[in-house]
Amino acid sequence: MQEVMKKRASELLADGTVVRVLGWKNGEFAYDPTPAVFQTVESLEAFVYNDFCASNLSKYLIKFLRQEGKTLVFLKPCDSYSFNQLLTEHRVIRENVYIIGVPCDGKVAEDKLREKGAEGILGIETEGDQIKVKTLYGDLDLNKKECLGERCLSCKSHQVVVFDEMLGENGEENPDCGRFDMVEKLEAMTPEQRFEFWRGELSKCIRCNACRNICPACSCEKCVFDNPASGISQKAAADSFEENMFHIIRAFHVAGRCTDCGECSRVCPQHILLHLLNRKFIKEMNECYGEYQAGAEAGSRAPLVNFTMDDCEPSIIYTKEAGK
Amino acid sequence: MRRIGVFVCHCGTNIAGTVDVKTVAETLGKEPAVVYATDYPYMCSEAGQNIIKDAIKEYKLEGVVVCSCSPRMHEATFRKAVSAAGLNPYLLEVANIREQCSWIHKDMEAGTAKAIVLGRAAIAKVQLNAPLIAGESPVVKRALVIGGGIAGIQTALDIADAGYPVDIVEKEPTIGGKMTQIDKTFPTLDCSSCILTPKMVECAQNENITIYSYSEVEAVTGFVGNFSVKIRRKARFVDENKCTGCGVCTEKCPVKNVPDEYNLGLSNRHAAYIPFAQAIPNVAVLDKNRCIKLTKGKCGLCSTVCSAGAIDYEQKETIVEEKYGAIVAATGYNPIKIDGYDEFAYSQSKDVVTSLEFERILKADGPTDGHLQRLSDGKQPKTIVFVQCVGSRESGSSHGCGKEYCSKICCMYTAKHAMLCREKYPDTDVYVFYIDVRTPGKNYDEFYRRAVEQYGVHYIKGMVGKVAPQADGSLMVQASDLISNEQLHVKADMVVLAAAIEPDKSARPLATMLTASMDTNDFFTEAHAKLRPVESPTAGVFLSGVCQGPKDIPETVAQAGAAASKVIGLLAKDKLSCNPCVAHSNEMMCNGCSSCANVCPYGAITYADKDFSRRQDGSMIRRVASVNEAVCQGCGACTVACPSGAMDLKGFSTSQIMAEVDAICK
Amino acid sequence: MKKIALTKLDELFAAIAASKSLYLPVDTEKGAKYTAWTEGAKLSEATNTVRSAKDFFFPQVEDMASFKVEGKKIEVIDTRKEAEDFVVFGVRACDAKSFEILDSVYLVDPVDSYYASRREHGVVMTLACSRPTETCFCKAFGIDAAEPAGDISCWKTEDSLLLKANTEKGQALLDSLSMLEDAEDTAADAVKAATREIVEKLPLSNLSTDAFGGDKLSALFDSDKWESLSESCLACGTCTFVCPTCQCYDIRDYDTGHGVKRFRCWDSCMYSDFTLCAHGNTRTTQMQRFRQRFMHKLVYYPANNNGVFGCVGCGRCMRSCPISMNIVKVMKTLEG
Amino acid sequence: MQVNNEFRPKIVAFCCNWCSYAGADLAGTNRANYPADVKIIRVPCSCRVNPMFILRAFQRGADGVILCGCHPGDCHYTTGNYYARRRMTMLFSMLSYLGIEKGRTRVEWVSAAEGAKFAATMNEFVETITALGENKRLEDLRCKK
Repeated sequence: MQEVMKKRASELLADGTVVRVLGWKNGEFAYDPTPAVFQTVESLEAFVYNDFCASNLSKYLIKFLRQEGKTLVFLKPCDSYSFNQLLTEHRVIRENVYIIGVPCDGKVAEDKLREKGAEGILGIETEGDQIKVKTLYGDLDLNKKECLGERCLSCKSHQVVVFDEMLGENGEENPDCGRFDMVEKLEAMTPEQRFEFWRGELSKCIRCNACRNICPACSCEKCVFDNPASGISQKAAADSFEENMFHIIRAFHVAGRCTDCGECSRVCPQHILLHLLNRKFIKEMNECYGEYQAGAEAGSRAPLVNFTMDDCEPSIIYTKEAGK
Repeated sequence: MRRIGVFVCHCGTNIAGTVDVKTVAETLGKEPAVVYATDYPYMCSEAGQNIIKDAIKEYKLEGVVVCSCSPRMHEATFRKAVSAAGLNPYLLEVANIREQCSWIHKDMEAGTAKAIVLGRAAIAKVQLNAPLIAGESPVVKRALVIGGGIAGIQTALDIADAGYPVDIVEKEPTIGGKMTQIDKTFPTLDCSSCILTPKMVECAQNENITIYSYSEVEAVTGFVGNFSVKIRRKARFVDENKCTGCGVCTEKCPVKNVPDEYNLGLSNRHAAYIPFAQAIPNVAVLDKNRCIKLTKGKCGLCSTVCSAGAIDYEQKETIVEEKYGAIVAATGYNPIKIDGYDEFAYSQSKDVVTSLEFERILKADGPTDGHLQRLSDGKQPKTIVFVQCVGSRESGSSHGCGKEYCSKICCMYTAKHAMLCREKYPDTDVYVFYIDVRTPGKNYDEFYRRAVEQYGVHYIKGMVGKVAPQADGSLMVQASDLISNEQLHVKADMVVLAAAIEPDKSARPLATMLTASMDTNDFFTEAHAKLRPVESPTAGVFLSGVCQGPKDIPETVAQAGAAASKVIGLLAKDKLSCNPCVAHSNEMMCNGCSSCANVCPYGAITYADKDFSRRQDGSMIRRVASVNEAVCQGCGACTVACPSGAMDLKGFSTSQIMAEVDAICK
Repeated sequence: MKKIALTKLDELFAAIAASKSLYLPVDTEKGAKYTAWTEGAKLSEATNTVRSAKDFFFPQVEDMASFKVEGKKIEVIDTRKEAEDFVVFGVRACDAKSFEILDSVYLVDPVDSYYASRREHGVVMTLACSRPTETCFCKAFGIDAAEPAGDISCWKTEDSLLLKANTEKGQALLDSLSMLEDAEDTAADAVKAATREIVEKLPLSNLSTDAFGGDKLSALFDSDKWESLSESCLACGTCTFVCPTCQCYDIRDYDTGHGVKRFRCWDSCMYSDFTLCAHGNTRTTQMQRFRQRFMHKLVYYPANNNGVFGCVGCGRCMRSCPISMNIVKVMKTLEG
Repeated sequence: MQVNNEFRPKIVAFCCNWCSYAGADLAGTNRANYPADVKIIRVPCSCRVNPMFILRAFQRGADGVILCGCHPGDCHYTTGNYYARRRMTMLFSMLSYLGIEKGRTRVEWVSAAEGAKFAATMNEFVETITALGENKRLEDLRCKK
């Protein structure tokens, strides 16, 4: 796939269709590619697409689409939902981007390799579902399925929902992905248990903002938490309340706009299960206002900027809880 | 930190009775920003206002907090006072320590403590108040009256008299409304048409009045001083400008069996028709559901007989768009449907009629040419029973159509009916069954007493339980006499039911278009039940006639005139000052995501690409929101939809509200 | 040199914890974390902790003072508390070196009394690495993973833990631990050699620092490579927060409703409001902010500290950066 | 807040200007009665209330927060309370998910004519919050005296 992508990128750069290519560049090791912009055919030498190209590229388009010329971007299924959402919010301009959809069967997470004992990694080779990790302390034969990132285990869709051309076979939605299983598990707990669970998770937060800054929905010119005039700006959680506050407000601000790409949890250096907050909102909105998948369709109206006259009352939440 | 002055009102003992006002003033005086704090028996009095004015000057106050009654009561008063002393009127906050404190709490200690907290919240807020200057918007000097009954007519005439153009939109082919159907009017018994027709004619002739008959309001946008209204003119298939009202088409039209609305279906009309002789405009209309030409493409007789060439089968409905400074709702009423009242046998017997049907029977242009006759056999009734409060004053409506309110007009028109019967046909026995007889109004009780004393009408306190049609065509009325406490059986020839009245069905959708509020009965709500009875809470929308609540003709005309005078007052201004508490977008923080525009009910938010390029950062063009301050009404929906906080609301800014929260919770 | 059998580690930890708080790396579901020792806590085998050991001396959030407001009166309350004695065990050579870098900032005039108090009351027990990993490049900055600094240096051999005091504070602690046995000074030589042998084989051990240093300022500052290096930087603060040498903080006042709490918290040069002044911001682009971080570690710091670099090669940033951009890539790119 | 060893809840009530604030005024005019623990903040419309304000109130020491607005369909601004309804539903959902006791937040539609309902609602709410006790799960220790 990588070579096909390189070839198409070279062609489109060469014939002037696009002036830059947004993709991934190889890293120091096999597992650390970085999102990168390629402006010449020669520079595409470093272009890489492998099981570790997890970064969602769509958010970068906000920046690049303000520059002149058309940008070629490779979008995985997850990323394409984000792109549509940005399109809905007028953050990107469709005409200024050439989208090549690339299929994805899940990305491998570095920390899963570490969990399986991979330290002193000297090289990684993948063949089908087999991952051979060569390390200073011996070689490991791993199964790719067991090394996928958490979000890929409950992938909602293998379908690229917006593209100009598709490389390879486009996948399908996966309604039985079970992505709400963990949310349901939490819902079944007592409030005390839930409180303890979330205290445990959120107290790990170091407020590095990685979750926010990688989030395609968190693309505010200035975040309220960085804005002293907002009255709630904070640089660090100086009290346990502030840990909660940051994540609640963030989840609220992206509610109805979050496509569930899972980048927040992927990048959290403290491995907080942040996506469970977003998924709760998605689940609740689905239940209260009908199924809605942000980014499935550009221009759709998110549940929180919409209403019907006979919406449920907020007290339904208490009724639901009592019913459990 | 601003220099704040605090003024605590005793409101006589209204506040001072349960709040220790001295302690409140003293405690608030110690707040960091407060440079002056005092109390006074009546802050709203001239002397009280002078204390505020003097303090502003003497202590160089930069913000004022008045702890008093609800801001809904005196905020405007104190703003004026503050303004008179040279301070921006929006640098004032009112802490509501009466309605929401002293009147609620009995305990002096708790009341005082709460008053202090409310005062602190107001101090915290006023610290952040921005001096606001109300913008101005021009006033379109034209009014719209929706509904062409007596209410609408009177309102329009009065506005037109003051020299302003006014349009009447009437959904029927003619103006006139219910009053055209009425025979005589109480308490003077003068002929309804005789007093109404001249007014209708005046409407037609007044240069300032345009009548859009057979038309309905389709959409309303805009705001006070600057409404934009789409009026749908239904096709009447007759050119209004050519038709002379000669009536030949209506005579020649072969379709003769259409129930006549004017006679409430008690007689028939043609498919081509003029509702009644005095119709304004006196123009025919083709009933598109019944006209053979329009339904089957054949006939065309009317076109051939029309010497004016006014018939136009191809006529389409049109949309007229017009701008108005003010809108008056005068949508009137209808009697409720009483089919549900089986006990009165309304559906079973032709001789059980509603009061309005009875009016038609009495009136000279009615189905019986004004002769009192039974509709079943044309015989003159010898015994007539009137039943009051059919569907009015019903609690927990068992019939599904009853109303809790009193319809107000029934007692009087029933007295009138009874009197007319007895006068014209002295051999008739007339019974009136009532719960109460309500006759407040000039010469009303005298009128009712005349019916009883002079005309010998039998008034019986008690409700009719059942009306049973008999084989001989008579009606057996079963009732209880509550005074003599006995069951009565009256064999009647005719029963007249005083059906409750309800707002016209067109009022609810209209209210939605006007964003005017309604009560649970679909009567329009007035801005203040006592002090602003002819204004809707929605600025620029006024209320005339029964659409606001049941009333009789004199009251309707009085209210119509009052509404007109309010409209005239508005149109007399060249410019209106806008509510300055509107949304505002900070372009530097705006993402251009359209969340705010999605929730704005007024379409007040627009977007534009703006250049934010800086030397170091290169080109940067961003889509940013801006708010049309004249259109924004200040609800604040956008402020919460905006994730970045770029959108804020003046007067109720995020920081102001949070400062209040902080002060209350500390 | 002292020693104790590995089987008796718990005894040792218990003895230390008896008089002082003891912290050591303990495995969690997601990596090792410094945790207060309690009975049964097991020392992690991990190469390093997810977060650095700087937290002990320079915590992310620290109260500085309080202001009590009553009416128009303001009272200043010094909330500083004498730090209690504590011991950190298992600090690696890289983190041990990072304390020297933090010291050079906070212990020079004007001394940061908050930091100084913690340094005074803390005893650092380092532990030589035995399984360095591919993200380690301490050697590039002259750090010997086999010879960690600290008040007490420790080595793990097959069966015992070797301990050597480097400071008076360290010596005093060792002296208080009666269960320790004497050991030959050469007892650790074999494990040291083994570690050094592995270090030689690490892919980043030969990372060159030649292109950097205080004298290379203008060439590096003006390099046209910063633009592409920084283009995918998200401007989060992950690298700075896991970094053992990043030392910037912000001071903030929090209005509690009845007063003000003044605290400091970590800041990050990656943030857009870093260096925000009344007149505006001197760094307006992410490129400038990105450049600042690496220029500081590789040029400005050595310029002011006799050529010592501001990086200790612990590799945490490499593992936690959401987009896998890091100091190694920066160095290699700028150098190439 | 503890007063003489008795727990008195701190309660913030956000009331829309057109209906609920007027309803609260009417409660006063009718000399209805509810505890002084309730403090009202006037907002133009229920849709002005940012979930952030509610969290802020809890942070600053509130034990309960209630939002009152016009009945659905009666919003002075036509649609404001519909949005408020969805936003609050989602806020309640999140708070419940985080293990915050149910009932600490409430939404009630109170018209300008419903002074009695306003007072009854406040009495009921104060009772609920008093039973729940002090807000411990969403507190900010720095704000405690």
